[in-house]
Amino acid sequence: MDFKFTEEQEKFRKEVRDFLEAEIKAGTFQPSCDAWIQGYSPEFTKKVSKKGWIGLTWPKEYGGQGRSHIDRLILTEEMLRYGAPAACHWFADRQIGGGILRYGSEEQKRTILPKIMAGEAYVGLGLSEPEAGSDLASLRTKATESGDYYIIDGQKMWTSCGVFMNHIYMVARTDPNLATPKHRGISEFIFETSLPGITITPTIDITGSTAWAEVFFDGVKIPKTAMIGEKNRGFYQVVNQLDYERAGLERLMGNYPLFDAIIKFVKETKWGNNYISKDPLVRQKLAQLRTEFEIGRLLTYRVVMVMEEGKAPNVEAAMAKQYSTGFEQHLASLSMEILGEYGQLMAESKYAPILGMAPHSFLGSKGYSLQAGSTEVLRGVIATRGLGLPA
Amino acid sequence: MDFKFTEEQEKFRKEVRDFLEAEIKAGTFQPSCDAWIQGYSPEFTKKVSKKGWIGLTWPKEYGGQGRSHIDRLILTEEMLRYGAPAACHWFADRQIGGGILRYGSEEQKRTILPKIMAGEAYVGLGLSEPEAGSDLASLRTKATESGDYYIIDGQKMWTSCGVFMNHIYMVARTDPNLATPKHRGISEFIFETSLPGITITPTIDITGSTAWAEVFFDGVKIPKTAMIGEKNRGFYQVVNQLDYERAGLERLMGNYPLFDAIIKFVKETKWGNNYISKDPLVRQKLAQLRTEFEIGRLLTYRVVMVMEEGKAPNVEAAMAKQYSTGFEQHLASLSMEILGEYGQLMAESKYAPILGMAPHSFLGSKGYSLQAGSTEVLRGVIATRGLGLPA
Amino acid sequence: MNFTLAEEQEMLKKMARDFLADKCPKTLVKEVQADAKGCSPELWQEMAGLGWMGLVLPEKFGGSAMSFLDLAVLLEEMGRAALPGPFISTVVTGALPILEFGTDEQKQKYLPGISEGKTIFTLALTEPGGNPNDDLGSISVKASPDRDGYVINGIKLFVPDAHIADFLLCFARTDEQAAVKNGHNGLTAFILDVKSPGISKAVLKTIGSDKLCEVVFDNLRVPKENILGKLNQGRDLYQKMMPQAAVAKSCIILGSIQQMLEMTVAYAKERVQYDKPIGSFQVIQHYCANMATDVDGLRFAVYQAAWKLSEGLPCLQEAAIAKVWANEAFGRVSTLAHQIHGAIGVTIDHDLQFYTKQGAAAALSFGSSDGWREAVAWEMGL
Amino acid sequence: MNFTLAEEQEMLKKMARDFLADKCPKTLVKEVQADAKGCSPELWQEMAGLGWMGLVLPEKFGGSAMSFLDLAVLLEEMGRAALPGPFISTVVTGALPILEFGTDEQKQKYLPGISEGKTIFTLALTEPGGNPNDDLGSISVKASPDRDGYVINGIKLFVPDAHIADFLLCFARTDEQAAVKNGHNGLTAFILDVKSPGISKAVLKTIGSDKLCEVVFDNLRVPKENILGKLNQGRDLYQKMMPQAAVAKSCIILGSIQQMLEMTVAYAKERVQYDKPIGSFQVIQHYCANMATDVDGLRFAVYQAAWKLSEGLPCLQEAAIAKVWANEAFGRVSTLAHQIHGAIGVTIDHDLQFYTKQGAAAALSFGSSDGWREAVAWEMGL
Repeated sequence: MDFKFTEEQEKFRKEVRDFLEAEIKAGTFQPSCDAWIQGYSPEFTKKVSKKGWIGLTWPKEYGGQGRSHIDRLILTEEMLRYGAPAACHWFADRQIGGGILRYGSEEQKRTILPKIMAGEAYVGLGLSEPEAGSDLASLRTKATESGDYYIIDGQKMWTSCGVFMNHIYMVARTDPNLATPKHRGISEFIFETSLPGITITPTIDITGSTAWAEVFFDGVKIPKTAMIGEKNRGFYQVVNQLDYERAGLERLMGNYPLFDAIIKFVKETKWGNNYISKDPLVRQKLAQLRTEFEIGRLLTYRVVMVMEEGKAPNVEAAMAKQYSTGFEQHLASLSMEILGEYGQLMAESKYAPILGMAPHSFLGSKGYSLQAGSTEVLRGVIATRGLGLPA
Repeated sequence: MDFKFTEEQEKFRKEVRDFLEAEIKAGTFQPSCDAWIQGYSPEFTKKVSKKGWIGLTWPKEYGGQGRSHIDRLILTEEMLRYGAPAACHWFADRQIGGGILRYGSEEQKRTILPKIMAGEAYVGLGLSEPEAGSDLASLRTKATESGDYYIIDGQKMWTSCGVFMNHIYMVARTDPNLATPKHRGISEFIFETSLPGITITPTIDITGSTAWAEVFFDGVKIPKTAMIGEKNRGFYQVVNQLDYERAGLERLMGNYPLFDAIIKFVKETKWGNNYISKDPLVRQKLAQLRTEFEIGRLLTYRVVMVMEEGKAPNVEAAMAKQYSTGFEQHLASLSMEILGEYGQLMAESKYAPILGMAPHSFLGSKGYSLQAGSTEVLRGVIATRGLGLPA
Repeated sequence: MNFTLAEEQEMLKKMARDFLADKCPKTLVKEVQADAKGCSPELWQEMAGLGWMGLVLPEKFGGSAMSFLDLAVLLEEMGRAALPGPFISTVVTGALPILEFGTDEQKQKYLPGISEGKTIFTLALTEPGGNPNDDLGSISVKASPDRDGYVINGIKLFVPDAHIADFLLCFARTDEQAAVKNGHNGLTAFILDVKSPGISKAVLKTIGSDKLCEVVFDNLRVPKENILGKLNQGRDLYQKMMPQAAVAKSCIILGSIQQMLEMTVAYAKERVQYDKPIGSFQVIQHYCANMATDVDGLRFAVYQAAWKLSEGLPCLQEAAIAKVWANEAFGRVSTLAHQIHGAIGVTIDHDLQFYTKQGAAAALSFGSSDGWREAVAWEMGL
Repeated sequence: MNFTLAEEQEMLKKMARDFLADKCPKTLVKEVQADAKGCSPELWQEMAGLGWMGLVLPEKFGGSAMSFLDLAVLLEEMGRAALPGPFISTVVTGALPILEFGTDEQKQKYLPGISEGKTIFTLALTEPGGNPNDDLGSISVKASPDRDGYVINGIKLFVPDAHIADFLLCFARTDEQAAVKNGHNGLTAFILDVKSPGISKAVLKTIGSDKLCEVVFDNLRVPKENILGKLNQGRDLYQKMMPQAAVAKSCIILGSIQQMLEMTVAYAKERVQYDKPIGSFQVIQHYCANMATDVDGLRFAVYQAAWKLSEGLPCLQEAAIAKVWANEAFGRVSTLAHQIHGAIGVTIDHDLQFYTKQGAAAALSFGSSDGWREAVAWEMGL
């Protein structure tokens, strides 16, 4: 056991921090919650690309840095800590690149990975459909063979990065006859969203933001080379990719800027004659959050250790994700509670403390335990795959 | 809506209180947790009988008082508040008498009810078996017909009142061919435990007490008149009786003496320079318990209102019971926490605060959410029968 | 002892539910929330026509002399409908204190207008930077004697609906000396006419789209006759009003979570995943059972407190318990409702969001859970 | 960054597990708990023979110079076996402070005996009626200078294993004046020989069957040389020791809940109700998943703190987090373990009860959750 980073790792962390602090100072961005999933900044993504920080762990032969998962952990931890607008490249860096490396053709690796690393391919994730949420295998969008092409028809919902993507990575049914069991007959595709027949409608969420989208496919003609991996085996591939989708610190630190801000606020603000931080109840609440956060950090670090051993982070990622999103929700609701009546004030309001982050995050965090595997699905994974209870 | 008791009801409450306080003063008993289920006192039961308080709600024609369920609520509330040793008559008063009134023969009513009301029949409940816990219908104890008799063979576990009962009320399989569905072919019986072939072995529970027992039946010959209600329909009868088993305040106030004692303790005790009750964290904890208690009280009162309307208290009892046992467990663990290191000290120990009730109840309360319908079974009842979700 | 509504209350409930279902659909709620007024004047007039504003007022003031318990029935339905507007402000923190503490002249002057839906009242209590668990002790808005009246200066915060109100019930400090010993002393409640010079208002932006305001007093003059209750005895009024306000908000939360429960159970029956309704999964069933337990528990707690208020019995403890449980039950129920609804429930187009936002706002209004728990502790003699 | 045990640690773990499975069956635990000594001398000697008491001591004192992290591995297994006896008392609150603060003479005098299993130490810190979140500040046991040494008077409480200990590490007040400013000043740690006249001990009865004692000092004389660390600087020793003690207890809890999880999962696979293993019910699955999450989370928290202790890094926050989480995780895991085991788990004959009791006792020892959360708050700069 060893709970410290190496000197090089610490150096790298400092490099990332210096970069981010300089960018904040330069006005490129302001730290905000959910910036990894909602923060659209081609400019920032280009800068991250120039640092070589997209595809950090990918093999050098494809232009990656061949660095460790721990380095990527450090990178993402700092991005999240500073609430940096990394959404343009986050998804591709996290799971699409890896998926292509694992299942893609040599040509796909040579063409798509460089675009991602250059910070030019913004890849959205087209998985959920109206009838296919937790039960992804119920998806109905179909890809019909037609010569050298597939014709895509159907609809996706909650496409992350949907409103600003220029590529979509999606799954569709390629063989309607292989519907039993229903997770057979599904394939994965990646293609540009500029193709005719694609309509993207932003989804307005409970906070008012429009980071997700509905995507409609109406006879969209894509070349067969857009398929990733094996035909009709897409579900098995995507299940593996989902492990990566839920493996990272974004499931713990999505609203970290709120945590930093509320601590600072109670230290610096007096209500009545006393600093808020001197209230024993406030102290207990924040210390409890700090404790819960630390547990989440350790559970998520463990996931990275598993990846570093070259294993797929299945049960460990499920455990970390369902725990950590619970923390994030607790952080948001306790922050509102600590702020009392001020907890109602949204960003734009006069008197709003900490930029209205608390109520905004209270609303936004409702989705955390649903995205990328609901808490219920993940507990099932822990119980059956982790503990061997009968499925 | 009306949240007050009538004058007569308040008068009755006062009468019960006066009686109990006088008994405490006279040294008949000391208030203690779980006395309704573990407090063996034939002397006390005789006194309660003399007051006419066993079978309070039963019809006058059978010697009961024909009084309301609200009167019985008041009676039990005070018994529980004062931690009175009522176990000898509690079970018969709560569910056996009612079961006999509902399903028994005229002769059974005329013979058994008077013995209960006289405080002479201590009736234990023989339901659970090693393979039949939540899944009661899996019971294996059998009653084989033989002329005018049934021969009982098998084993019961967790027989309440088991060590001091002189009667047992139990369920057994009367028709092995009616095993599909398995809740058919079961019948109910009541008989004296002095019959040959009955062996009673106390079960020592986690607290060291021996209020429950294993009961072994080895060719026990009972007359056919010992059967209550219809042959092979016993399961349907017992399900109804279970509603009464879980309907009362004993599911909320089983460890009420601890609640009273801890409040008194923190008010009267200084640690360091301050009364414990002045610690903001202690105040919050006790106020939270008070709040939770009040909710449980209201949920349980509602059950009685339902009974008062002449309905079986099914979903309402399930709701109150699973909620209230959660409160009792919370009370025990928060009390230990408030007492800190002193929370470890058991009754017999020097320095033990409040008679060691907190750690004793911490252990004892583990069983509360298992007895008389586990929390899981009860939530299922609420969901399917109460909310109409698909079974 | 009786836990069911009386026949007339059931009728009131049904009438309110039907009326609001018809007149206050979510399209209207959305519109009103987005609107600067935060209230539909037409709907307000119709409600007045039904006698809602005067529900608990004597007939001589245009009311129907019903009880706080009846009002609770109505408030629950308002919560269920997510009705926006200054109803609690006007009735609970306006009409009721006037009825209790007002002079005959004051009652005559203000109550009929409230009954008719012509007069909007609100409460100006909290101040910026005060101790949130001691609004009263934190008051620094000052009312200085001046000729026949007082001059008021200072800032109030979280004043609901001040931008459309006709009158503010405002707590101000009238005796600085008395406050040295105890900050709750030396306070007086004034009825302020918002048309007077020296008041400015700014609407804050809130999670529940309630129109809470900052109100600034700059040498506002108020005549002596506008004191409500006794000079320097504002605390009495506050102690009477706060439990009522807390119970009123708890009714709103009760209506919200009852509706969330019903929506969620309906959805769980209908939404199919893994080839069966999600409501047949045991975990979803237990979630729903827990929600139902919270809703029922809160219902009785709220109605118990409302009943005590109706009977004029002391009820600080019952009101505190109702509000603590309302806040806690809301947190749990809304979490489970969202968890069962899945992604569809976090879109702006789904009705669930109205209740999530309304409940969160109500939970943060009229006292925090910690503050009300402290009141329970006090009542326990701790 | 590496979250797995080193090979030697895995070996130590396996060896400890096998040894305790063999030598410390539940029959023995039960016997020892019922026995007045609360310790099996034979087992204690065997453990000494394996080098456990000297694990973290330098070789020159008969130890094997291993780390606190190694000790944590061993403690976790002790928790898993529900091993009774004065191990933490002797090693964590005896040997470690002597190693850190002792003079060469003191080390030479006490440590070899500990390594050999001949000497039992314990800690006399808490006093009756003190503030439970400030043991140190609450000390009123007084050590008054007297000729070449001190005379000690007063009462200590919750002294583990005092009835069989050879020496007590006792905190006493040596400078009343210094305490006026801060109760943590003017305290000194003494090594007391329990064979001295003037000590009496009484064993208390506890939920975990730990032998906690009341110890009364009546003019007990102790020579100056028995001061451990510096005169009036007892606080330094306390601040070093408490995180170690808290982490040690957290290791016990970790072992307890790991074992509870494994027992419960095994039972859920095997127990059939409604014609299927109860572990196939979704609610039971989620209970088990929650237990596993608590166990894993606690494991890393505990080992992180132990690692920091091993490295000599500041770790008040990590130790505090480990103990808070140990207490909380124990509460949740034991509740679920009992819920899944059903009635069988609340009999005295089922092994679950050993862990419920051991965990409850450990959660109440060496600081409450509230107290350690306050330490976290302090470390956060609140």
